[in-house]
Amino acid sequence: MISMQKVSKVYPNGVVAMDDLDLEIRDGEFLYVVGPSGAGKSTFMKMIYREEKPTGGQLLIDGLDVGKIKDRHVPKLRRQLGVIFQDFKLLPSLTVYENVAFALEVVGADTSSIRKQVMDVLNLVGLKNKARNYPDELSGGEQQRVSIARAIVNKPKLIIADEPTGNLDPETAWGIMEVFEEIHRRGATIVMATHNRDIVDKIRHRVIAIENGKVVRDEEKGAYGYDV
Amino acid sequence: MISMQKVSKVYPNGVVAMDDLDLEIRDGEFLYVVGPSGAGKSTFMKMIYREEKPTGGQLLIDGLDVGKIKDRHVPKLRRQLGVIFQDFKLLPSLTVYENVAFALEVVGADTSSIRKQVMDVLNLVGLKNKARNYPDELSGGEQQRVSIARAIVNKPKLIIADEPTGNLDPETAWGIMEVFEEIHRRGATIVMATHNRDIVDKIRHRVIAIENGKVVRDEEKGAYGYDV
Amino acid sequence: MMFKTSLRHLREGFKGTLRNGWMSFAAISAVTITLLLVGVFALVMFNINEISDNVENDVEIQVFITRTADESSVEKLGQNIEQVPGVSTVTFSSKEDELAKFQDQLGDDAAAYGTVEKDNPLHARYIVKAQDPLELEEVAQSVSSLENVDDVKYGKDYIDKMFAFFNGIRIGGLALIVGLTLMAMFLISNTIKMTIFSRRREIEIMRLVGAKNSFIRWPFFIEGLVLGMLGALVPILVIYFGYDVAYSALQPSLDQLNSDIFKLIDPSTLTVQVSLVLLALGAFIGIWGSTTSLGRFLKI
Amino acid sequence: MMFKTSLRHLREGFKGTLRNGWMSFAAISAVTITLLLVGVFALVMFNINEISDNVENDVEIQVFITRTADESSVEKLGQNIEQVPGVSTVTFSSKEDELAKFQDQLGDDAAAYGTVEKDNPLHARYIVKAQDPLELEEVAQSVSSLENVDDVKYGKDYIDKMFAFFNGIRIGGLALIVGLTLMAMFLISNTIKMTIFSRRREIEIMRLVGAKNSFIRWPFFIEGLVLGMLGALVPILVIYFGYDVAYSALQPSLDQLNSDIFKLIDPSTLTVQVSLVLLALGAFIGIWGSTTSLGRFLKI
Ligand SMILES: Nc1ncnc2c1ncn2[C@@H]1O[C@H](COP(=O)(O)OP(=O)(O)OP(=O)(O)O)[C@@H](O)[C@H]1O
Ligand SMILES: Nc1ncnc2c1ncn2[C@@H]1O[C@H](COP(=O)(O)OP(=O)(O)OP(=O)(O)O)[C@@H](O)[C@H]1O
Ligand SMILES: [Mg+2]
Ligand SMILES: [Mg+2]
Repeated sequence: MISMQKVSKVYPNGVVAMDDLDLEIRDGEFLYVVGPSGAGKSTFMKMIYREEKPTGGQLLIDGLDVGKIKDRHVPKLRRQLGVIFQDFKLLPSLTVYENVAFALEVVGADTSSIRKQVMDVLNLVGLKNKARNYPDELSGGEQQRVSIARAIVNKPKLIIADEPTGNLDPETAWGIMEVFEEIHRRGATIVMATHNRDIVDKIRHRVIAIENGKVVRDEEKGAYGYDV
Repeated sequence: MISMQKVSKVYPNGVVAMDDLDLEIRDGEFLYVVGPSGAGKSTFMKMIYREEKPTGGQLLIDGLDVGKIKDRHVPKLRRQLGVIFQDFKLLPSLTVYENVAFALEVVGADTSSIRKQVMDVLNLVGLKNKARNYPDELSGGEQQRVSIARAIVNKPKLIIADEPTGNLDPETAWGIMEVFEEIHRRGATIVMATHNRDIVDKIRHRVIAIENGKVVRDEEKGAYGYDV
Repeated sequence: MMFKTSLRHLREGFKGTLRNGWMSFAAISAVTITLLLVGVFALVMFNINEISDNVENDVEIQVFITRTADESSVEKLGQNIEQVPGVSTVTFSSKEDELAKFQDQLGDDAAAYGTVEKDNPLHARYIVKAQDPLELEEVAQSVSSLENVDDVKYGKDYIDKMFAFFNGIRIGGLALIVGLTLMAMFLISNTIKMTIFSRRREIEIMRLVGAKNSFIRWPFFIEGLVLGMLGALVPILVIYFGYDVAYSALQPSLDQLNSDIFKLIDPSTLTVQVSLVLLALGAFIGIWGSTTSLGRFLKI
Repeated sequence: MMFKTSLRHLREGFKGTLRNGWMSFAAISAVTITLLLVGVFALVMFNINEISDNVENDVEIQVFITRTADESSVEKLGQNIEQVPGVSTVTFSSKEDELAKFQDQLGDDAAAYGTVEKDNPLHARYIVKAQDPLELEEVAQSVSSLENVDDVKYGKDYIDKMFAFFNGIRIGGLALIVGLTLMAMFLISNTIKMTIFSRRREIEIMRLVGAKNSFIRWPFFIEGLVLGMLGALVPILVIYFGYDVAYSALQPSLDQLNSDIFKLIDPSTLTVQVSLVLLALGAFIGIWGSTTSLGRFLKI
């Protein structure tokens, strides 16, 4: 599904965030991306949904060279995947309901089906009673769950989750992981950057460790693997 | 140092985030605040630095009724404590250096001493080489560490840390905890909301668990205590 | 674009105006103030133009009739003048009329000239107006070649200067209106750009969630339209009712001057036209300001 | 406030203007456009006022001398008139002068009156100007009671109307300038408010980190000052050099009219004054706009 060949990313200020990275992510895979703070995990994921363009190499999604597609084709790409942003990126002027519905509106879904799907997914992340609230009336963890809801609401084939449990207590985090597992079982590919050792160690999947923009470890059913 | 008597907080939209909470925090104590997402941990802390006013009860800091002090005395209160915000709250138009220096400028420190203190604390959180970058050029964990640096730079007697390790990998998180421990050893009081089971379980301190705006557990040298 | 999507854009456009309450208010009041200025100046300029036209149309050719012409040939001359192409009205003023006018002018001193009455030395005249004051010269020339015309006078220098002066005023007025309109456009689109600039993060998020540019643009289009039209509302009301009031207050005292020149333009047609122009201007600038400024935030 | 803190505020104020590049530019251009408008209209109005003054000062009293007065008593009268309080200039016009003027007026018809020359029926006159045109009536009365004065004329009705007209223009002009200034103030402070509104989150963070309101306010104060003064720059330059150019272009052709009335105001003093007023206005509105709009974000 995703194939990276010698992908590199140098930010305008000269920081090398990705350094000739080679990687294959197969269809239906569940991939943990781990690594220290500032290693390049978010950069790695931003390139997949084309928030950042690689400055070198080739990044193919289903054969499509993401670094080279025209600007006007980017929305189509993004609508096919669900992204959970590290900083949530909720629209402050929309309610929780509207924020989640937005992801369906952009694909032109029916108003009636929107309603049902949004309420279902809000129920799933435990925020049914916050549907009418605005993001700044929510706790950190609640905002994170809205971001998760928005990412999964239109059942994308590929989910990019950047630190999706960073603001959640372990119990809620496990609940979210169950949702991901369920989505994964139904065939979706999941790429998840995380610092959560417990989760990586207990729910075993392929783990890649990034350090200084390079893959330093790549294990099927791996563990978090940083000892303290 | 902090004394809460029947403190309650009802947000304008009717959400009861704090429900007749009684609590004493002694000088020099290290307090973990745990609890599920949306339990009221951040609300609890916001009332201490007076981002939110209690809607009932009394909250005293060093004998001062924080809920009743005049607006113009609030800056003085805030300058005596260091706050690490769950959403970082960095000034986007200032560099990392300027963001941290800001906390010293508001107290009217000398330019020369500002320089040294800021670079020292940036070194401590491992961001010396990012001093000239702007917040949106940083990774999530780096932003969090800037927020930490700003909170501790003027050596406050009381540190309010809301989920200070949520975006940090375990290793960096332990590094930050060592900094907190050091500050605590020097006599500062630390109130830290966290979801990090490892940290709470390994570095034992007093733990209070909040659920639905009430303290449901209060243990000296307690554990995180939510089983999954 | 599907129907339900259009509905959504419409809804979001209106909601957007409400959500950004304070910013919308600031933008609307910028529209209000600048359009009010444009509208009021337009009215003033239209009226100055009208009065200039009136003055120009009031310009006359004095046709002095030869003293020897008899009554029937004078009448014949009158008919001939009327035939001249470009002539609009012809009025006769007899020797006696002229003398009366002359004595009127002299006032007190007239008595001293009492003697001239019995041997009136003045010419009878035809006073001729041209359909188009700019053709005055040709008309005067044609008339001067007619029989029994002693002399033709129309103050060429004076009239040329006057026309140049009025043209100056017209061009100045037009420049002023165009300038004010451009200024209004700049200020309004500036303000609207600021409202959008302050929402650039939102726009960025929308793009990250996969919204197409058109999907983002339409609500802003509607919002710009709403801002522009709401902003045009007050100027339109002020002009619609205000001009009526001003007209009723001023015209009567101007009427006292007993002249065809100082006639303000009738409110009925003018205000409707100006109002429509303002509405269109508001709507156009609103849309223009909001959609053009979006461009720079719609780069992926 | 300590010295180093003031320095910091100054530095931050300038930096703030730079950091918010686009917003600052929008605010500055709003200042530029509106002040330009105010400045140009002020110049126009000052000149219209000047010309009105000139016209008013040009108003004369015609003093008709009795036909029987001999040369010495005519001279005596002239001296007496000069003594009347409020009189500024006195000019003599003999019977013959008057006849020449009269014949000038008549033009071609004058020949017909050839006979009157030998028995000139006109009066010799003194033409009197008042120091203050508003005192014309008193002056006329005083003069009329002097010896050898046959009649005194100064077109009371006409002059009253003219004064009323000019007063109307003056009041209208003043109202226009005041209105434009208020408009400028509103638009500018509106724009500056928007730049600050878009930074409300930053202000909130500053407060959360313990900044006192004054600490937050000073840099904005400086920033408002900078925005206002930068915005006033272009209008000042345009007015300073533009008025000079306009004056040099227009005055010569006005001079051809050979009249004391159409004298534009000399650029040297006027432009400096107007420029200073614009600079002060820009600075004031800038500060006012930025500090007042801060208020609502400085509630803890
Ligand atoms: N927009 C940017 N401009 C310049 N440098 C950037 C930018 N974004 C990130 N960086 C830098 O690139 C490096 C990798 O950042 P990235 O966000 O990918 O890290 P990360 O692995 O996600 O870290 P974290 O776990 O803290 O979120 C960091 O050193 C960061 O400072
Ligand atoms: N400004 C607000 N207006 C209304 N309700 C709010 C506001 N802030 C928080 N709440 C609600 O108050 C409750 C407690 O929120 P709080 O932020 O204190 O939770 P928390 O314990 O910090 O959660 P988390 O671990 O997710 O950060 C939540 O239900 C939240 O939705
Ligand atoms: Mg990251
Ligand atoms: Mg919280």
